[in-house]
Amino acid sequence: MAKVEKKRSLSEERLRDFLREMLLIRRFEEKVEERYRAGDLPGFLHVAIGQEAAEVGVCAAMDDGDVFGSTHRAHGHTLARGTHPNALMAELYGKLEGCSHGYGGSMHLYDVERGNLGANAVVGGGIPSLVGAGLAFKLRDEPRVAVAFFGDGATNTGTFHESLNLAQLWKTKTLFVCENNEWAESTPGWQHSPVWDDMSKRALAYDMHAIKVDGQDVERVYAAASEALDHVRSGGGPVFLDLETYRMHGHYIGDAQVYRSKEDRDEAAERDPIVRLREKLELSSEDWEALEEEVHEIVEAAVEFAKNGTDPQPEDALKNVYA
Amino acid sequence: MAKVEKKRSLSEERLRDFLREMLLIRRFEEKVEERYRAGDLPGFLHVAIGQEAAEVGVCAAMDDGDVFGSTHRAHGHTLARGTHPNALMAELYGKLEGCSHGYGGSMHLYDVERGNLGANAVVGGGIPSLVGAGLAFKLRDEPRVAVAFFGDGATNTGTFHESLNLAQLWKTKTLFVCENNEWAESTPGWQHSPVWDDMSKRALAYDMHAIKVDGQDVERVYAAASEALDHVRSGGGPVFLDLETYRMHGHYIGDAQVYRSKEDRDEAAERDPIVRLREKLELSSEDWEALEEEVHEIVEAAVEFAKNGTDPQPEDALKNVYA
Amino acid sequence: MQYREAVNDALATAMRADEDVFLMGEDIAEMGGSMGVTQGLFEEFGAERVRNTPISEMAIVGAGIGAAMQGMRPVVEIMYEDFLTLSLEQIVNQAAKHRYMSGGQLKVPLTIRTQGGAGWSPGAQHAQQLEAWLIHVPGLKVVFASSPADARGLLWSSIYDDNPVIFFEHRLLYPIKEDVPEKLEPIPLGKARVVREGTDVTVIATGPLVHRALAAAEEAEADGISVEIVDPRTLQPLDEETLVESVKKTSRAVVAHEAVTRMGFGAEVAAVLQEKAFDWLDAPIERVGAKFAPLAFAPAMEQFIIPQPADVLAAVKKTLARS
Amino acid sequence: MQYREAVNDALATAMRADEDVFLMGEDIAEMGGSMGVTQGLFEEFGAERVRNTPISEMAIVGAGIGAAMQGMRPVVEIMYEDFLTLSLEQIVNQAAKHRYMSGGQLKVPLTIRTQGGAGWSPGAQHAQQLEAWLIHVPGLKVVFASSPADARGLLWSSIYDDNPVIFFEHRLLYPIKEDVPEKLEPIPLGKARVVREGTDVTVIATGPLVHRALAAAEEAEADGISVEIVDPRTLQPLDEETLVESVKKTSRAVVAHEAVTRMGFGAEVAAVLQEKAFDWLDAPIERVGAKFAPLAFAPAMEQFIIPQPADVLAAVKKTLARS
Ligand SMILES: Cc1ncc(C[n+]2csc(CCOP(=O)(O)OP(=O)(O)O)c2C)c(N)n1
Ligand SMILES: Cc1ncc(C[n+]2csc(CCOP(=O)(O)OP(=O)(O)O)c2C)c(N)n1
Ligand SMILES: [Mg+2]
Ligand SMILES: [Mg+2]
Repeated sequence: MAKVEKKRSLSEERLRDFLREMLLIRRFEEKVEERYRAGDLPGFLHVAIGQEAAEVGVCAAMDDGDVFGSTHRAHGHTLARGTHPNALMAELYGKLEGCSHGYGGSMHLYDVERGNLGANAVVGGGIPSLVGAGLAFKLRDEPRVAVAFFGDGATNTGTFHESLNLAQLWKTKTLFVCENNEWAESTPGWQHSPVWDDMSKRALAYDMHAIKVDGQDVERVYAAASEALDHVRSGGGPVFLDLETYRMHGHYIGDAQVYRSKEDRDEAAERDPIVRLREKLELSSEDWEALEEEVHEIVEAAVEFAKNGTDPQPEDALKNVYA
Repeated sequence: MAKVEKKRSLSEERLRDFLREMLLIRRFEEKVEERYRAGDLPGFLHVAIGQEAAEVGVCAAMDDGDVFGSTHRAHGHTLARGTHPNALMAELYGKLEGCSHGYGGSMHLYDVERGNLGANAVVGGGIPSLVGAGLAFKLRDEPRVAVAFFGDGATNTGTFHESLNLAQLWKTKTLFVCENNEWAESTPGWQHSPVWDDMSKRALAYDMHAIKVDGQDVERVYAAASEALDHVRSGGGPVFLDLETYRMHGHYIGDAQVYRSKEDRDEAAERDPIVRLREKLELSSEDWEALEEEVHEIVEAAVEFAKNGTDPQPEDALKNVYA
Repeated sequence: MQYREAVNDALATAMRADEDVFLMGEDIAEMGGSMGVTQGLFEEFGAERVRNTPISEMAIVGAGIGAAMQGMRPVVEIMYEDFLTLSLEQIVNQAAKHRYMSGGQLKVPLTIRTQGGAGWSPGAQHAQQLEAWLIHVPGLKVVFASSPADARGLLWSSIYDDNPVIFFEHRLLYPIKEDVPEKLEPIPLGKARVVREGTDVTVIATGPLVHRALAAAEEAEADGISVEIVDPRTLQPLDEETLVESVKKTSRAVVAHEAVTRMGFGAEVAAVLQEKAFDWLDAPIERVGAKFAPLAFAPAMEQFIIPQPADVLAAVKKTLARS
Repeated sequence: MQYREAVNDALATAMRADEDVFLMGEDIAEMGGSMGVTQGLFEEFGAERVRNTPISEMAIVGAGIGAAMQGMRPVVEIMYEDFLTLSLEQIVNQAAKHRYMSGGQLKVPLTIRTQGGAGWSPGAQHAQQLEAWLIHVPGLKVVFASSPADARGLLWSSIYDDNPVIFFEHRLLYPIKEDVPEKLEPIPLGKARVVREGTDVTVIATGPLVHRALAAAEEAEADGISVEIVDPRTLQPLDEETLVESVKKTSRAVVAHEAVTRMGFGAEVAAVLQEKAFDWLDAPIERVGAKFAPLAFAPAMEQFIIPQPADVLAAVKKTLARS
């Protein structure tokens, strides 16, 4: 049933859920930028503003029991897979109540109960373990899928190559999701990858099934991800999902983007996936205000929760080194 | 001129040279097997019996000034690029007169004067340095090509992926030569690579120009290699040369090949590149005997030279660690 | 039972006892591993649980991590220690840190078997001893077995340990024999073994040096020197207590391993002993290890580089020279 | 001149002096490096000599090796030390061994710059200190500069050294300032620097610990303790003479670095000192380094893990407690 529903075009209600989720992620990350600039948050952080359709479209298509791993840019996937904003914000504040209990930070978000096996700060480094999870699902004959999120820059790593090669060879239950946001830090696609304009070509080296879709259109992303997940889940082998998306802000919070032209940044407006969905849904300004209000309260509550969280004791640093 | 000549079909005389070279390599390696089994040679060795057409075809198409790197199976490339059989055999005997002065051994054959930048015992490990050499040739605007020899199994390594990706991105003067001999040690192609039956698909992930050819036909290999080298030399970017060849013997000398079916081994006869060339040239038995005789003497002389070579002193081990 | 058989027996016994234990590695199936260690396991357990892999040291370790995080107990074989250099990102940044970064949510019960060791002229890339690197990494356990019984009992414990364990075997030890009990007896990680009792000097040795130290001890005996030999067996966690106790008894210590002396395991042991047995030491702690050079091919040079029984004996006598 | 500017100045000066010097690294061009170290170099030297690379740590080091073997002097930047784990095969099996395996035919004048260092909550994968690994590898030179003048003079010497040099910088040192001569003065590799003269105890420190040791020394002074501080600067080759001399003078030693204590550089120094200054030592050599845990995100835990001035002071006092 669920699968059938997925194939059909989405109900307006479902699309409104997507919009709420995308807006929540957007406002959450804007708040994170604000709090970081205010000096509240330690470490360094990366937001995915502009990539919400890709995140929500894929995550909404995943089933309970599916697992995933993400990157240094993982706030969106984490929220979209059900981690409470309070737990995420608390992690960014380095509190014990955080989803990684203060040990991980923004680049190492975990929530194993919800299938989040970890955001990874080594580009490409998180991919192979999703091949292993997909192998375990296959060996145990479980209808679960392991989803690996990564960026365009990651396709240049040897880890990426070995992982896709092995997954295809063994037909592991793994979905590879490439969020091609046109940048690897300060390096534009054309400067880092010979197939930057069509990342799906990467899959050809493995005879892997690939699906390419506009990553700014959450409906299309959802449909493509659903199709891909069905394919993987039913034992058809791994799939490479190529999402063309867009990084509206800097690589990290505080990135002056000296390397980026004004024109390029101005694209932002047209390519904003939230604006697109809002227009499609022809939301009345009342509904929009209501939505903003709802999201605003969630985000503010998250900050409150995080600020009142518990700081780990210094000695806690020696815990969790070994099982 | 040279290039034009290359494009034309080869003179019988040239083909006879190829046959001599291939036979020399064959008899040299058979002798190596014999001497190893007799306990003369330390370490462990890999012969490329059955792959002589691939080795000679490519090496004959290379120009003076071109450089190359090979693998654990490098006797053929080394001889075909002009290293004296005496120097090679002396290396296998661990003598100071060896092409690596006894420091390298069979898996680490060097002859820098002749462009041999080293055989590598780490699968894939030698490839990136040929990208670097090709980059240097490009930066210095030199009409030279860096050739990377590797096997089918090497295409599964991350090193391979990063190297081809970078070479294509930067259009380095590098030729990638994949000798697909259908085996990676005991692992058949279908067990180690999803595109084992058409390795040229690897190049698609980089939009790299690829040429596929029967690696048992030295004429075809020579023609394809010449075309590829011209393309690279003239700045057209790297090329992936996919040679379908065949490993007639075990992975290493002494390999019982328990993993290999009799049928598979029986193919050997039909696929022997030397038999094929000999038949094509319709060599009279006299000519053949003469050739065998000539080659035999060279090989015997090499063994003599090697046996009478100088053993390094123990303390020599501390030399050449730093420049 | 041979050392090789002991490793094989531990693997087979664990696989019979537990469906979740499975093997991944290059050429471990039909061929039974390039050292013959996994012979017979493919026949008994089949291709699903004895998995031949592509040459992808990053991905197979990463796949092991992912399967381990799903509760399986994968045992990955890295054919030669030298190729750990390719897996290190996955081992050090991923396997060792997932539990910590997740604040204790995850376990990674992965075992990585590898082997190395010189003395058979494989050259510079096939015999390095790199255990020291892993000892430097919190989150990993490191084992180095010197006898069949230890290999058998420690490998079992490694497989059932809930942390990533790097299990080092030594090429030259595979053929050594020793009587072992019918039934496998697990040996807890973190416990050293007093290999030989003595009163004048303690030799702390690992792997092959345990045997070379025994040979040296016999000779020393002839000169009336009583040598105690202690094998830490587990290098991380290190059984400092047993080591220190022995040195407090003998007042003299030699640390011996095949790895390069500089920055080798012996440095850590010396640092620990000089701190914890300072007032007991009658002589400087002597270190015995490989000389500071890569491994040369020519036997005379290779033997000069790696530590021999004579080197251990000389060190023993040196500690006794002053009193 | 800032430490950051000093590195930049050494690069620029070398590039102006020599066409063969060029840079490769991720985001080093328009962005000027993620730490801003290469700012302005792209503008001055252009895209051919300041090369933005894909995220391919294996290939860019390998390409550096290949270009170096052609006589160029590439300087490769590995953005974070943690990613050296990906380059290690190329560094250890290739760069360090080509000269040796070729019996002296080749030189690899490659410099690899990298940086690390905790204290800013980047989490477990962005601040490790891994210099110890490289010190274990014959064929490499290892530098770790603690001041602007040292960084400038040592980097120059590293670039012009004919061997592969791993040049470690520290994230927290980039902003520190010091007066330096107008003209760059090369500093020979292999010479330690006495940072502060003292008579009671010698603190051998690297990188940031030199500065934390200075702070500790000031406090100690107040208690009438005279601390000598020696910075080896080059960890391989190690200036044992200067270290031993100082300890023979003070009879007490502390080794301090930010890397994990277990199996860290301090272990090697302690092993050397206890051997060469045995009769002079009045107390055990104390080691100060990171506690045995990955780096935690939450500041309180991270600060607890990494060594502080107070830890150095405590170690100093401990060596003086017994006399
Ligand atoms: C192996 C490795 N190299 C370099 C870095 C530094 N770095 C962090 S993110 C990034 C760019 C990644 O680009 P992409 O994969 O497209 O992801 P995006 O940042 O666009 O989401 C780089 C170079 C890293 N974290 N890991
Ligand atoms: C990184 C690495 N992994 C494993 C090995 C062990 N090994 C040596 S040769 C070989 C097979 C290589 O196959 P291929 O690349 O096809 O070359 P071929 O032996 O067929 O010439 C393996 C697995 C190695 N040398 N290096
Ligand atoms: Mg990107
Ligand atoms: Mg092959």
